[in-house]
Amino acid sequence: MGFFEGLARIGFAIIQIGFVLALAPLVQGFIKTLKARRQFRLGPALWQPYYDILKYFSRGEVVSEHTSWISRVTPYLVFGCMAAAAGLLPLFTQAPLAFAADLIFFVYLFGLARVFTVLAGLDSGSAFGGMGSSREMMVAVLVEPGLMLVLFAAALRAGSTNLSDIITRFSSSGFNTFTPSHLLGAAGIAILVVAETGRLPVDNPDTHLELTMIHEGMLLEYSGRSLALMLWATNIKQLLIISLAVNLFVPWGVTASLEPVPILVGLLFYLLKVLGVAAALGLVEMLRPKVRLFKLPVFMLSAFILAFLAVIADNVVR
Amino acid sequence: MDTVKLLDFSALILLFSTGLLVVSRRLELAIGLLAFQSLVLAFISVLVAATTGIEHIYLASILTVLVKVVGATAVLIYVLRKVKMRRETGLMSRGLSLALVVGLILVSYNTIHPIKLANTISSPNSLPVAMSMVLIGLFIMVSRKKALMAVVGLITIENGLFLIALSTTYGMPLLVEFGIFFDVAVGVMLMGFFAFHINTVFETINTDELNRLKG
Amino acid sequence: MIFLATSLLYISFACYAFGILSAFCFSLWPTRAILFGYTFATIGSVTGLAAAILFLREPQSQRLELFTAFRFTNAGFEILIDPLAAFFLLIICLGGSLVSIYAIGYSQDYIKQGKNVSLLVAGYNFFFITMLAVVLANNAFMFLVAWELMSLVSYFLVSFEHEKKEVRKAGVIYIVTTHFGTAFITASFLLLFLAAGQNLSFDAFRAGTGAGFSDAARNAVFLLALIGFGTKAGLMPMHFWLPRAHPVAPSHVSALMSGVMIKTAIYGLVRISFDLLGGRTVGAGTSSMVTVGADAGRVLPPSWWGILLLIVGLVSALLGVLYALVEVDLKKLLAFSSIENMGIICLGLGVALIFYSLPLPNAPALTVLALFAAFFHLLNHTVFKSLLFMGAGAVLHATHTRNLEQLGGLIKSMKWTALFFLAGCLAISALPPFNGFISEWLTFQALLGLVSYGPELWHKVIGLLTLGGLSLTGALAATTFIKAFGTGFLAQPRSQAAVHAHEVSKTMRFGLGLAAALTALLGLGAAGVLALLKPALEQWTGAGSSQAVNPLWSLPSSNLANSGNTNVSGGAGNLNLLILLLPLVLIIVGWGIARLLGGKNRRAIDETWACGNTLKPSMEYNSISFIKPLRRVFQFVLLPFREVKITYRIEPYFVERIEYQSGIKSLLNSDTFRLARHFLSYLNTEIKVIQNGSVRLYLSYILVTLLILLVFTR
Amino acid sequence: MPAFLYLTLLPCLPLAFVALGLSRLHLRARQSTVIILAGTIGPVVATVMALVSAFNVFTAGPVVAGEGIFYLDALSALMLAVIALVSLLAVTYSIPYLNREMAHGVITISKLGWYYFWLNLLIPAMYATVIVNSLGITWVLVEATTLVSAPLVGFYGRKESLEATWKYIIIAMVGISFALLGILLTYVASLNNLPESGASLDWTFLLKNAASLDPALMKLAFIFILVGYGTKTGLAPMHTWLPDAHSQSPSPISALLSGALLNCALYGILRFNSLTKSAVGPEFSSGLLIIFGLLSIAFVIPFMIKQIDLKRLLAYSSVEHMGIIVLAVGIGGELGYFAAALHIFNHAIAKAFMFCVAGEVTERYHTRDIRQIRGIVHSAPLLGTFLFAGTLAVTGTPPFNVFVSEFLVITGAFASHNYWAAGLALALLGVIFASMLYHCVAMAFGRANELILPSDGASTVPVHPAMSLPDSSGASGFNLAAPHMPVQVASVSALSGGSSNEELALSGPDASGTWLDRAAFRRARTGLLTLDKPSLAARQTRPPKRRLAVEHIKTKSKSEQTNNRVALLILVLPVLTLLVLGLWVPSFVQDWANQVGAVLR
Repeated sequence: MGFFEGLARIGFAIIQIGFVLALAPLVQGFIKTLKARRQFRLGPALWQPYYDILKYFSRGEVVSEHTSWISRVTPYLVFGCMAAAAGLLPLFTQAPLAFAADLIFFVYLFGLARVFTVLAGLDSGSAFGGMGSSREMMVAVLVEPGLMLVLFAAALRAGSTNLSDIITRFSSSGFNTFTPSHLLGAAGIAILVVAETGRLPVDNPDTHLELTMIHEGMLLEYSGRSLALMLWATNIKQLLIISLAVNLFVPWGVTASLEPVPILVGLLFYLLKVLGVAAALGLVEMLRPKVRLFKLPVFMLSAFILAFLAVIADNVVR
Repeated sequence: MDTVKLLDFSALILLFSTGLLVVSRRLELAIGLLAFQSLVLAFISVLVAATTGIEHIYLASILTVLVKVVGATAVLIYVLRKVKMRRETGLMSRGLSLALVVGLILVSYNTIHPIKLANTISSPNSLPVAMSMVLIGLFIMVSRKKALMAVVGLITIENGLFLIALSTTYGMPLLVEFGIFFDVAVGVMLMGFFAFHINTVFETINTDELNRLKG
Repeated sequence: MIFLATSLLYISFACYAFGILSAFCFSLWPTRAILFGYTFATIGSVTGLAAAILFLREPQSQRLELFTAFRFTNAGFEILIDPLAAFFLLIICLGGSLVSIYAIGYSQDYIKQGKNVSLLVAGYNFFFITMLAVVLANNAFMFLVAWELMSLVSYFLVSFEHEKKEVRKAGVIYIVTTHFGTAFITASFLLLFLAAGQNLSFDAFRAGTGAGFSDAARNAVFLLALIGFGTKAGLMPMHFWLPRAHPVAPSHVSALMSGVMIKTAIYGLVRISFDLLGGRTVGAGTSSMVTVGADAGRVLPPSWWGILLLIVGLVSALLGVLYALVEVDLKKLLAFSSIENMGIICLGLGVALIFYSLPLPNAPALTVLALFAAFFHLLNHTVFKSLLFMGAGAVLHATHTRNLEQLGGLIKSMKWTALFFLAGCLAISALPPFNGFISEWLTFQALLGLVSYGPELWHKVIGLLTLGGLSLTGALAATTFIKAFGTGFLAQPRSQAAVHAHEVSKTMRFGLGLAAALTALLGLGAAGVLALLKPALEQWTGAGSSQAVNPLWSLPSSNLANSGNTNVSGGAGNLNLLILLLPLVLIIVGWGIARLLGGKNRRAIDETWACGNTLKPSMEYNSISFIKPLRRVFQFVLLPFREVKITYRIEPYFVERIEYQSGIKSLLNSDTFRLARHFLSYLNTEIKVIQNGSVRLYLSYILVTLLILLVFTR
Repeated sequence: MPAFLYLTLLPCLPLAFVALGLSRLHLRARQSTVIILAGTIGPVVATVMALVSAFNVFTAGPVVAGEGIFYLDALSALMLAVIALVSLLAVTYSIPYLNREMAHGVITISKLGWYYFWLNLLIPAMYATVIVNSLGITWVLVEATTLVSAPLVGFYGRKESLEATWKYIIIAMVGISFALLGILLTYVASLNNLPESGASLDWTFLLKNAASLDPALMKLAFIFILVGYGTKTGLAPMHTWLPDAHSQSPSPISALLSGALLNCALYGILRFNSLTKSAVGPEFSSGLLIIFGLLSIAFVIPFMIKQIDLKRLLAYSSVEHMGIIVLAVGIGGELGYFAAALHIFNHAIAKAFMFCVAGEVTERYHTRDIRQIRGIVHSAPLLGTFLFAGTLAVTGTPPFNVFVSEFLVITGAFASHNYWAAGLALALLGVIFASMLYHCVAMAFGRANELILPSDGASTVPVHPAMSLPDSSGASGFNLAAPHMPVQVASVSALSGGSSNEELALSGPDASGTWLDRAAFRRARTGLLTLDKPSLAARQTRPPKRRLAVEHIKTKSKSEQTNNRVALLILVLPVLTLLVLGLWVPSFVQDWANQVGAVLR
């Protein structure tokens, strides 16, 4: 990698990360608006998440007397992790940091962010934070094997654990990509996206009711710019998960070329796919009630089994 | 009557007396039977000595009379007087004892049967009888409770051994023989002493009472 | 170079010996005994570390004949320093370097308690000598002597606080279990001994395990070794001694035992399965010999050995972490986590063994990859488990409790300890950029290689299950250590002990800091570690089978794309280690954005929201409540129970008292032991009738024995 | 050379009578030293001579001496060396042991004389056993060892020791009678098959002609020998007398019995095993020996696991080790015999050492009850170390010598493809290790004063001699609650020269608390010292457990302290031997063991 190529990559990375940062609240707004419309409400504005984040940034924060530096570091760390992950994922072109776009690293970056979020939830000593943390880890434990296995299923088919490679390979092989294994994997990840984005029926992102909340509980003690960063990071994570799912399993439009036209087409495709999934998420959220916490294992186990079958099917059919 | 017949006859007498010993309840009777047994043995040894002409067997027969017929009996009678006890009760029934004794005799015959001895004057019965006496002696020790009867059993075993030595080997080398007699003498005395001592300390010579050490 | 290395090794041994001596010399001045003893241990460890690195860089084997114990069967004391031994030398001395300085501070408490610390110091130094002897031994006799001595010394170290009943009990369970393990190892070695023509030297073993060695014997050797070494390694289900023994030892000893000693079991397993039973090129013969291709003439181990290791490893990893999850005793939690990590190491080892047994063209490269995963995780575990045990020791030192429910809020009173402990937690949870992540990543890659290249379907199935299991393990481990750190160090103190906690002494902090720094350094410098370990990894697959080392900042993966191509260098599957630092950069970016959008931060300090009440420690989530959902999810394994006893003043309205008890039942629970004990006491009471004191009974034994012999044996 | 052989036996015999005579001279207690000296010289001199003889044999080969009465080969030499070393340890350890027993008033001068009398008879008897040529004389001498050791077993004259003695005599004599039968049969065989050469029981003769002996007779003979000598050796299930006798005798005697005397009977088995093998073929006797070996190892386990008597534990361990030796001989092969030779030596040293350690523990805690002994490493660190070293040595743990020989036994079993025997032995030895170590840890660790005893009655194994009755010729006064007594109720020690039965001297710093009433005390006098029949009330209301203060374990008189130190000093040498031989077997020792192996073959 020459020096100028390196500079160019860095520049590209900055652009992509910036793009994701900018787009993430919009997706959140889109889902909220969609839900509101479907419920025949006016709902908040499409841009409301941006307003919120900006507003929180400009406010001062109130910090609990029991917290330590963990709470203070966490928002930045979580935000950093999410932003880094944004640079790893190929969206509509190759990922800027494709040489390191390892899927295990990708997932574990989320893990790092989650660990700190959970620690921050425990830090204040509040029962709400503890509860949120506790539940968050439970969901994480349940999600993890399935998610990894779904990703591994894709990796095994593509012959690489590099996300960029995988997606390039899938998109270049056209309709041949659609094997039973692929479909099983897609079904598996559909379940996991719901869980990872913290949406109904797993978590309810809209409420602070202690019976239902998971993620919000951990953020309860946050205010001001910390809260802004945390919310923003959550939005980024949601977008990344959606992007990961659609790019892995509906890989068209992701281009390897640097020509402007394919890139523009790719961008268009990408936006459409993301908004499509977002819409689906919103619809599911309207139709499904929140499932009981201890029903979740079955939910997750099905994802795991789908992923498992995906690999087996792949090997047997091939 | 030739020597072998005589030997055979004496051996059977020995076996018979040993059988009686097993079922005798009265201790004095048992000691008497034991003395009788030793006497028969002394007789056999004289017989063997006369037949073979080996002189030290005479010595052995004299020792037998001295140590076993006179010495052991005296010690046992003395202890018996001291501990003031005559009968033993609560034993295995006579029938069962005898059945077991018959079993032991069968085992002995079975054991000795295949062995072919070339060089002895022994009767066909003397060796199995001797073996039976050894086993019955041990059986007496197992089945009888009083310490005195243990001594009686032990002497029976010794008598069996002596019979084997006599009937197969014309006695052991002299030194060994003396050693054995010496040991028997000391052993019986020691046992008598301890039986007596036990009686003073435990106020009984019932060996079943000696069961503090276990596990 | 070799001369230097050998001299350094001698110096290292001498230092440990001096450590023992000085401990006894200063037995009347305990402070000095501690200072000198541990300083010598530190010097010895550091020189040993240097020697190990030198040996690894000069990978030809070194032999030293010490003396012969007895001529018969060639039992003697001989040393072989090959790359494998050098690697474990590195592990042991690394552990020693980290822990010894810490121990100076930690042992001070025992002086106040009036304990005889010089024994502790001497035993500590002797422990190193025995461990080194184990990994350097080139003779089964020496190995067994060193092995048993190692167990004994560690047993005495575990029993250091023998006034406590719990300690004595744990100690006895430990030594007895490990003694039985040794019996299995002995049997395993003796089978090899037969193959070697009645010679106990490892050299003869190597020569004797060729074609003439039957498959049945080969399998028996492996299985016996697996049971024997598995006991020491704490693999399920032979693990039960570990969570008892490790917590009760003095913390620096726990750190050594968990961090270093149980690794020697892995050493034994590798030594036997790869080296002594290894696929040597031989003439002709056994059924498992390859006849075609590049591997022609190699006796290959059956691949079910590796599969078995995978299964054992997976079970250990999962159950280990589940028990760690529900544990409230900090050191016990760490001990269970050791079981988990030994399981993970076994996963790498299992994959390596499977590929080692397959005559595939790319098998050597994959073997090296998997072996690297195992070895690197071993190294990492040494670092972070030592760190965590030292951290737990610091907490114990400061609060005199290991119970997480009694802790809390220590991050304020023990700033440095908390920071270092957190580093250990992140590392052991396999989070980037710490070292645990790298080895977990490597293990994933190895397993993916197995699924990808394993020729049989059941290779794939087991590989996949293991992949899922490993992910689950990772998540559970993270939860466990979040719990440990979150309830131990965060929020408000839950007891007076925690309130009055204080930061520990400088020496202790130094040890902790060193280990914490290493967790990060090893994560970023993983490629350097690979370069260092290269000789140890290539020892059985031939030089050049790990060509992927060249780009300094990247690591190999199984490079799934090019099936059939063994070149694992560069390319698609690689993880660039620099990227580990990316989040750090972006943290700063985040701060910048926040600054940009919101200006200077205004921060006010106020109470935590507690629905209007004052927040009390009793209102916090504690460690049990934190994992309660997971405990319920995994109740089919953990078998939780709860008992609520309510006494009423006036039933059913006025409650006087509620007693609540909850916990889990271990699968290999105390009932199992109770059963064994009942059996023993049955033996005791029933069989003792045999010896009931009746002389007549005794005589009847003689009679019966005689009769049996007379009737049956003629 | 031959002169030495007779002399080995000589020094002891006259001194036996000297010791006995001296004790009759109404010496004052202080002058007991003279008796001890007289009793000690003989064995010590004999030790030197025996060692020289053994060395001679090892270097110069077998010796026939005394017009064919004596025969020494490597096996005899090994046994000589074992007896020599063990008896040396026993007599030297006797000095501090008996000194303290005298000081505690447990034994009188007269008893001391008898002790050395019998000891000085026992030691030459053992020596003679292994060096005479005729197997018949060997039998006589083995029998003689029973007879002269019986009084030593019953030395304390307590009920338990009497009982043990009685069982010892009865069972050993019965067993030995069977051995005589075996010898007779061998003699018959030699008469039968070798009529020309003139039958004899001489080993030199039998060894030459073994191959031509009648197999059927030799089989029968071996069965009787195995059962007979096996009884005296302590092979299960004929071992039953052994735990009683070895635990009831004074500790030095226990050491001698376990370390040396068992080997004398074993010597007979080994000799006959060689004969039988050449006459019958190897399978027959090997099979039997392996079975009896494994049986002996297995049989003791239930008794060791929950053993409450320290010395009984060790006695059972002796049974186990005899089993191991027999197993090794049964396994055979170069390795097996080598291992057997080494193990005979190793076990003797280790077990003798261990019994001495047990004696020391008993001296300090005044009980053999494992449940009442705690915290030795606190109260006596060196002794605690010895206890651990001994336990580890006896259980065959590195770096101690027994490990080497046990390892070789297992190795030999593998080499001769006796996999099941090897596996079984490994497992059983593991269990034995567990139980021995469990007891050792219980005694060594913890704190002495943490001991908690149910106060409703002492154990069934209280019986340190100090709590016992004096012998009939002994003293008649009693002292309640002597300072070193752990259990007040049981703390009755005899003072020689007390005035009358009724005059109870109540003394001691912690003599407060509940005193015994006179009735209880009389009961105590008549032997129920341990209150093992507690009153009904006590049994019903199970009183709270009582914490015993054993602080006074450390407060001792000066002479007692000296004696303690001397005893520990004596034990240093054996423990070093155990350690060194565990790591390195010098090549001359290997040569010698090989020679012994050649004899065993």
